[in-house]
Amino acid sequence: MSEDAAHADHHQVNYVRIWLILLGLLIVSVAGPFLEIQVVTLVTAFGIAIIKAYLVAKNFMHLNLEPRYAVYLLLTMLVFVFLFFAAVAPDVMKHEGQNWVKPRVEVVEAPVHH
Amino acid sequence: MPQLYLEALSTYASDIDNLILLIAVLVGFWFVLCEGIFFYFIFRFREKDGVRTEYITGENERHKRWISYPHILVLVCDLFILVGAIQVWYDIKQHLPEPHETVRIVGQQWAWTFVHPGPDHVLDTADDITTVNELHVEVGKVYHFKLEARDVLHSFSVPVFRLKQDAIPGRIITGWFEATGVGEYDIQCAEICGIGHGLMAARIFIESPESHAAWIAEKSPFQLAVTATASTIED
Amino acid sequence: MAEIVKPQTDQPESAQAHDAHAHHGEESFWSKYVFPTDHKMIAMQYMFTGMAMALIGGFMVYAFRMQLAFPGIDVPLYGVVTPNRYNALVTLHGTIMIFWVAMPVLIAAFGNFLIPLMIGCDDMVFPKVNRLSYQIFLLSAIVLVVSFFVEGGGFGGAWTAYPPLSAKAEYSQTGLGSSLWLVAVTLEFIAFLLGGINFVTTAMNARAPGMGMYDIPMVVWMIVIASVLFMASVGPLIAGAVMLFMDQNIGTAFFDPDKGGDPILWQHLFWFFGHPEVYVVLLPAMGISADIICTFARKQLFAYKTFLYTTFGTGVLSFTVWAHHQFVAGIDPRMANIFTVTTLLISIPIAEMCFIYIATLYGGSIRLTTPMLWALAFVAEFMIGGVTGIFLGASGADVYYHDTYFVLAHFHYTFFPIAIIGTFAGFTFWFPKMFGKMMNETLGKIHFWGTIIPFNCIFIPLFMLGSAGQHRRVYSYENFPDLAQPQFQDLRVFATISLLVMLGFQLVFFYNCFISWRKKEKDAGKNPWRSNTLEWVAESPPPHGNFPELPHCYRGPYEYGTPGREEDYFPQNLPA
Amino acid sequence: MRPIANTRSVAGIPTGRLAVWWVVASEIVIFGGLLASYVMYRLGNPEWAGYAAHTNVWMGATNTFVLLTSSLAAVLAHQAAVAGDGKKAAKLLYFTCLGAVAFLCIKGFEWTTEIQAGYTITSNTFWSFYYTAAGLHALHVIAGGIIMLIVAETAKRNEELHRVELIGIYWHFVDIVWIFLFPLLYIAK
Repeated sequence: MSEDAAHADHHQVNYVRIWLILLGLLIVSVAGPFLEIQVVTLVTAFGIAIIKAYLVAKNFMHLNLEPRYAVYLLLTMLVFVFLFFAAVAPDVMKHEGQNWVKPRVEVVEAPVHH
Repeated sequence: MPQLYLEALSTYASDIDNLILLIAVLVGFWFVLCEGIFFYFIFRFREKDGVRTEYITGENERHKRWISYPHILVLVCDLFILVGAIQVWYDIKQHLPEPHETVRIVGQQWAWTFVHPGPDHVLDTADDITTVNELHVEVGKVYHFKLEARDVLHSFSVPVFRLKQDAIPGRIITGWFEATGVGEYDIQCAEICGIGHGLMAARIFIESPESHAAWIAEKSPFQLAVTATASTIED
Repeated sequence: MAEIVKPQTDQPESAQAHDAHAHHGEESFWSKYVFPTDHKMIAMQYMFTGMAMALIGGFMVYAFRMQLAFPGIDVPLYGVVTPNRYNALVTLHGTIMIFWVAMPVLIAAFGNFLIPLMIGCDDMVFPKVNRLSYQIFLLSAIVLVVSFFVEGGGFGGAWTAYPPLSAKAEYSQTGLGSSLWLVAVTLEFIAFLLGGINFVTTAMNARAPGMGMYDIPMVVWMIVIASVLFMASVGPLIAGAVMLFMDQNIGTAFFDPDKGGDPILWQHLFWFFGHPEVYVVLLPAMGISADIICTFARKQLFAYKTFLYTTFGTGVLSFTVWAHHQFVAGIDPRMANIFTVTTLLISIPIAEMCFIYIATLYGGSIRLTTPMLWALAFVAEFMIGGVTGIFLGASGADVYYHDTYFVLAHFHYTFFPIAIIGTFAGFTFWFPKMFGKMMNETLGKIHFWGTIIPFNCIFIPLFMLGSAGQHRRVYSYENFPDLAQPQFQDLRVFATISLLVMLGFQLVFFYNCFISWRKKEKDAGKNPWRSNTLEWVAESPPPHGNFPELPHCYRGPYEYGTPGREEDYFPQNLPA
Repeated sequence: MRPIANTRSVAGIPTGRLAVWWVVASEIVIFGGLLASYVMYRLGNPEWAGYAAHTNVWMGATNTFVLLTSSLAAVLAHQAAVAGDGKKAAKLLYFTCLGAVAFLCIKGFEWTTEIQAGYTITSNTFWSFYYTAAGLHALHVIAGGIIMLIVAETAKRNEELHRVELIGIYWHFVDIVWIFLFPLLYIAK
C-alpha cells in the first residue's frame, strides 16, 4: 500500500524549501524578458515553466511516490496533445502549403492606449 | 465500381476506377474467404449430441500461426493498396501539370460562380466570362481551377471527373482536370452548406474546341472574339 | 432449442441460499427507481433512455427516407420534409444515434450493469458520481430534444458541425438550435467523462481477489479501453466546443476566416475525437459478441492475450488516423499520405480480431440461440463495414467516394452492427440476468431475421448510389439530372421500403420484451446459458449488493470444454 | 454508506486517488487542446506578440505567486492530514481557499482594467484566447475552492482525511496549468 510509503517520505520533503525554489524560478521567468533577447525570453519563460511544473508534480502531487503507471498515464496524454499539434500545425499554423494559400486578412486591431 | 454507373471523362478518372478495382479485388478476396470459412465453421461445428468441444486456448505458436500468417498477408495487400492510393493521390492533388487555362470557381450559399478566362485565355482580365452554375470547358485541355468560398464550406464535386475538393472560406485551393469526352453533366456541392445545399446544383459543359470557341465568341463582351476563336483553334 | 432456454440450477452457489446484503437496507420508491445509486438500476435508466432516443432517431430516419424515396410527399405522422427540416432531421439522427444511443447503451448501460457483476464486487466505486453522470446525461438528452423545436428549427449543420455554417446564425438560420445542440453534446461528454472515470477506476481497483489481468472478461476489458479512449480523445473537442459556442454567441472568431480564424481547426478538433469515438463504441460491441460467441460455441476465446494486445494496438492507432475524414477537406495534400498509411495500418488489428472470432468457432459446439445469432451477425456484417472502409481510407479512392452515399453505407455497416446488433446481442444474452426471466426464442429469431435481411436491403443499394456519385445530406435529387434518373430513384425507393419493413419488425422485439417481462415465474435461474463469468453466480436479477458473499476468482473467463471435467464449463468462482 | 468495491485497491493506488489521476489526465487533454490551438495561431501570426504586450505581467506574476503559495498550503494540509491532525489540515485548506479568492480578485481587477482599456474578448483572436484560457482556468479555480471548503468541513471533524490529499492533487494541477498559462499569455512577446 503506497500510503505507508507516503507517510514515511512526507516528513523528509521540506515543502517550504521547494516553495522558495519555485518563487526563485518565478522571479527569473519574470526577469527574463528584460534582457530583450528572444532566445533567453523563451528559455526563461518555458524552460522554467517546465521545471516548475516538474517540481510541483514531483513533490506536491507526490507523483514520485505513485506506481510508475500513473506517470506514464499523464505522459501519454501529453503525447496525444503533441501529436495533435504536430498533425494540425501544417494546416492551421501555416499560411500556404502545397496548392493552397490563405490570403492574409485584415484583423480588427484592438484600440491602443498609451 | 463507379464506371458501371457513369462515364469516366477525365484523364485521371480511369486511374481512380482502376484503384477502386484493385482494392475491390484484394479486399473482396479476404472478405469472401473470411465469410466463407466463418459460415462453414458455423455449419461444421454445430451442436451435436455427445460431441465435446476441442479445448484450444490458441496461446501456443502452433495455433497462433493460423491468425498470424494471414495477417501478414493482409499487410502485404495493404502495401499494394497503399502504393496505388498514394500514386493516384499524387497525380490528382499534389502534382499539377502545366495548364492551358485557369478558371476561378467560387462557392457561396447557394450557387457556384465560374470565372472563365475568356478570349485571351488569361484570368483576371477585362474579357473574363463570368457565369453562374454553368462551367464551360474544352475537351482535351488541361485546366487549373482556383477554388474559393464566400461564406461557408462547399465542395466542388464533378462525378464524371471523379474529382472532389472542398472550398474553404479564407483559402484559395488550386487543382486541375483535363476532360476526355464531351457532354453535359452534374456539378454537385458535396459539403453541407445550409438550407439550400440540395439546391446547389450546377452543370459542366464539356465542349469540342469549335463549340467552345463559339460559346466564348457568343459570351465575350468584346469583338476580339474572332481572333480569340482563331487562336483557340490553332492551340 | 427448448433445452437451451431450460434454466440450469445445478450451481454449487444455489446450495447456500442467501438473501440480499444486510447492509443494503430496504429503500423508498424514489431512492430505488428515480435517484438510485445501485449500478444495475442506473444501467436500466441508461438502457431505456437510450432505447427511447433510438425510437426518436428511428422515427427521424423514417421521415427523411420517405422524403428521399417520394420527394415532396406529405409524410404520414410527420408532414412535408422541407429542406431545413431535412437538414435538422439528418443532423439530429446522426447525433442521437451515436451520442444518445450507441454511447449510453453500449458503454454506460452494459458497463454499469456488467462491470461490477463481472469483476465480482457489490457496486461501482463511486455510486453517487454514477448517479450524477446519468442525471447530466438525461439533462443533455432533454436539451437536445428541445433544440429540435425551438425558434428556427433544429440544428442542420450535420453531426460534424463544421463552422462557419455552425458558427453563424446568418448562415445556418438556426442560431438557438445550434447553440442548444452544442450545449447538449458538451453536457453529454461531461456525463461520460464522469462515467468513464468510474468504470476505469472500478475495473482497475475493485476486482475480485484472484482476478488477474487475463481473467477479466473481454467485454469488461473492452468497455474499459473504450472509456480510456474516450477520456483521452474528447478533451480537444470540449475545448473546441467552448470556442465554437463563443463564436456563436459572443462573437469571437476562433473559426471565422474573415477575422483570422481557421475553419479547418474545428475539423481537426472534431475528428481527433471523432475517429477514436468510432472505436469507443466499436470495442464494447466486440467484447459483447466475444463473450457470447465463447459461451455458445463452448470454446475458449482463441488467443485471449493476442486479442487484448490487438485491442491496445487498435486504441493507440486510432489516435493517428483522424484526418482521413478530411482528405479532400482542404488539408495539406502531403499530410493525406501520412494519414493514408496509418489508416491502412489499422486494418491489421481489426482483421486480426475477425480472424480470432473465426478461429474461436473452430472445434466448438455451436448453439444458435438468439443472442448467438446476433453475435455472429455482428461479426459477419461488421466485416462488410470493415472492408468497405479500405476504399475510403485509401486517399486516391476517397477523392471520389468522400461524402457520397458510399461513405454513408460504409459507416452504417459499422455502426448498425455496433449499436443495434451489438445491443440486441447483449440485451437478449443478459436479459435473464437483468429480469430473471427468459425471452421467447421463436419471437427472438423472427425479430433477428426480420432485422438483418432488411438491413442489408437498405444499405447495399446505397453502396450502388454512392458509386454513382450521389452525395450526402441532400433533401431531394430532382435538382441533379444525372442523379434523378429513374434507375437510381428505384434504388432509393427499394431502400426506403426495406427500412419500413425493418422498423416494423422492431415491434416484435418490444412485444417479446413485454411478454417475457410480464411472465409470472422467474424461470431463468442463476445461470441459464451455463456460462463461466461471475455475473452468473449472482441471483437473477441480482439484489442490491449483487452477491451473497463476494466471490473469489480462480481462472480465466472462457474455460469451456476443459479436459477432465464432466461439465463442459468451469465457472470462474469454483475452486479448482 | 460506501460500497465494498470502494475499499478495494487492486491496482495499488487507493481508489479516490486513482480517480483523481484520471480526472487530471482528462483535464490535460482539455487544456492541451485549447493551448495547442492557441500556440498554432500564435506562431502563425507574429503580430500577436504586439497584442500580448498589452497584458499585465505583474498581475500575472502576482497570481502565479498566489497560486504557488496556496499550493504550498494545500500540501501542508495533506501533511497534517497524514499526521491525523484534521483541525490543522482544515485551517490550511481554508488558507488555500483564501489563495483562490485572492487569485480571482486579482484576475477580476486585471480584466476590468483591460476591458476598460478596450481589450475585450472580441477585440481579436489573441484576446479571445486570453479570456477563454484564463476563464476556463478560473472556473477550475472556483470549482476547486468550493470542493476544498466541503473537504475542510469534514476534515475539521477528523473525517474523510484522505480527501485532503485528493483535492490537493487537483489543486496542484490547477496550479500547473497556470504555470504554463503565465508564460504563454503574459511573458512571451
